[in-house]
Amino acid sequence: MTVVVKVGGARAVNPAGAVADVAALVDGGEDCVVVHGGSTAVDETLEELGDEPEYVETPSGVVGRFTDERTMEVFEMVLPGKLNTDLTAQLRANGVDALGLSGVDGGLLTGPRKSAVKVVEDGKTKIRRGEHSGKIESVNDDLLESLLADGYTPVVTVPMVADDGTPVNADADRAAAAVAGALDATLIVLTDVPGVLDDPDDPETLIERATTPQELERVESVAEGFMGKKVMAATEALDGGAASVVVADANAENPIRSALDGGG
Amino acid sequence: MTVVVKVGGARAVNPAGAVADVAALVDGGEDCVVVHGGSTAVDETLEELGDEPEYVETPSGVVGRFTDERTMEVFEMVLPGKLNTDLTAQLRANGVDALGLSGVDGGLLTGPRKSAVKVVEDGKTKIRRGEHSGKIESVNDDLLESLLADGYTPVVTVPMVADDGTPVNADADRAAAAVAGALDATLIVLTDVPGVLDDPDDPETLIERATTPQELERVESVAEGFMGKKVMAATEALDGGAASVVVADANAENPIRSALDGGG
Amino acid sequence: MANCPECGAELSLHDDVETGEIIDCGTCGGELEVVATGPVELETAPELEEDWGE
Amino acid sequence: MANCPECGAELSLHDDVETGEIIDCGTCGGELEVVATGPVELETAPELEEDWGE
Ligand SMILES: [Zn+2]
Ligand SMILES: [Zn+2]
Repeated sequence: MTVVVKVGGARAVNPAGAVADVAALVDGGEDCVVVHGGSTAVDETLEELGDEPEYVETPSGVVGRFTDERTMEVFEMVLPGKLNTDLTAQLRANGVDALGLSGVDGGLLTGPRKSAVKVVEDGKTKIRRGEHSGKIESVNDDLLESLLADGYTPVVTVPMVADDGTPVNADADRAAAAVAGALDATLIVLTDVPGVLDDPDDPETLIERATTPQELERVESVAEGFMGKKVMAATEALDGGAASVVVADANAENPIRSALDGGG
Repeated sequence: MTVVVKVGGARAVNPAGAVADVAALVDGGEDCVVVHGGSTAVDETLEELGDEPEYVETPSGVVGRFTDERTMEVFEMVLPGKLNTDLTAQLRANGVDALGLSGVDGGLLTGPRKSAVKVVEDGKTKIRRGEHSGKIESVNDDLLESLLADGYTPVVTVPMVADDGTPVNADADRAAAAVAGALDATLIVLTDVPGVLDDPDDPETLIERATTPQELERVESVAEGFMGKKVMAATEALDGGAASVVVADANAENPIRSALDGGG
Repeated sequence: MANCPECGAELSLHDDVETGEIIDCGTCGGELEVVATGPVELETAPELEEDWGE
Repeated sequence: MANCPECGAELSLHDDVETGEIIDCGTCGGELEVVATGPVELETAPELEEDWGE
């Protein structure tokens, strides 16, 4: 069974536990693919460069990044550049034969481009053009399987490459879901939120694991905001063929191994 | 015969001709590996971030970049991040199944780290520590050969990964030389300088091609400065097993195909 | 004033209408994009999924 | 004043000697690194190739 591990880009998440766990799994003969994001680091670098990250609201109230050409450039610098290189090196230093790939490399993550978004500004609905994002519809699973067969641990990040050949922004949780679906893998989503709480104020009501779309329906009905995106990604992973999905606490001691053991 | 094409990072070099040529070669069934640098773009981004690129002089008069931790971070952002992603996408848009890799990925380019340099400052020789560079001693040719066999065109850049696990700066010309040597390939170094001139003031004295270390000796004896680095890389490529080395004008119409045809 | 490119109905527009703005046709319900102002030109708005990146 | 860690010879140093500076021993020819000043401490300098990156 292949394991796809989504590690966060969020600052609060310490990757050391995840790195050690991936090393232990790979050492035990497990095929692993690591997927990471890093949206907050993109914002930080934009600000260091004197640019302002832009977020827009869609008519249904979803807030998302507006990725113009400059933002896309910084996105490439931070995700496949700094974060992917550093995570790959960190895994290698832990004995994993890690190999970093963005969705552009070998056409790993492809799909239609979205070059315009509907946004709500001052109560008006408008069309904003010049958006660089896309929707992952296809994963080059041959590439991942062949690298896994040769003993490598792929370290995957966004951008994806759109049908028009442009590298574009795509959500890393959904990239992880697409990869897990394509490989019939178990998806472990590490986050600093320990899971989905049936009652948001009561940690005892944690819903740990969903292995069917039906179980996820209950999770979806309680998930909100940030976790809503994780749940949507989980749904897509299961729909796409993933064996199971666990959303787990990245800051636990052995986050991946506990998640695989059912700890959540 | 595999062809390794080194494309410049220098601003004056337009990659479009090289991209079209690589596409034509790959379309004709040739195995190609593209290697690129991008040092000037690193300096530009450092300056945009408010940092000053630092160059030091060694006791023998060689001027080179001092790569501290911050510079290394920006190096990763620019080379494997922005430039590699864009070049890979550009090749893909031209029908090449390109796949970007840094020297860190899969341990592609490895060797000892250099964490200190001898520099001359105010007439004194000093040791500066905190340098992040290294010397490529080994190329994971299995990885490149297996990707080539699967139909991919690897797009390789630095950093390399040092023996201590750290991503470090390495010269891209010498990376291309190491790759060409490891693959017994023909190395084509594209540059905005058309070749090595026997008499620097007379373009008619162009030395176009060297296929043996002996021929290169003559080239070495006339090459200076920037071209000296290219010649050193060429020597290393031939010593390492490359079939031949051509230094060619990047701005020619079909720079790679003319170089292969002996045009230089 | 402008006409709906879908059904031909006449639409009355606010004075502060902006290029890029989306307007619903009251007659046919079509989503229309303001592609020019002064004079106002309308086109059928592209269908865009609500999707987002990282 | 300091002694060469290689051959023991006494070296006379300039007043403006700096940490990190490389000094050649006039007696044995060894390359010495100033690792501290006030008082000056010398160590055999590491051998460093002249190599450079991108
Ligand atoms: Zn209408
Ligand atoms: Zn001595």
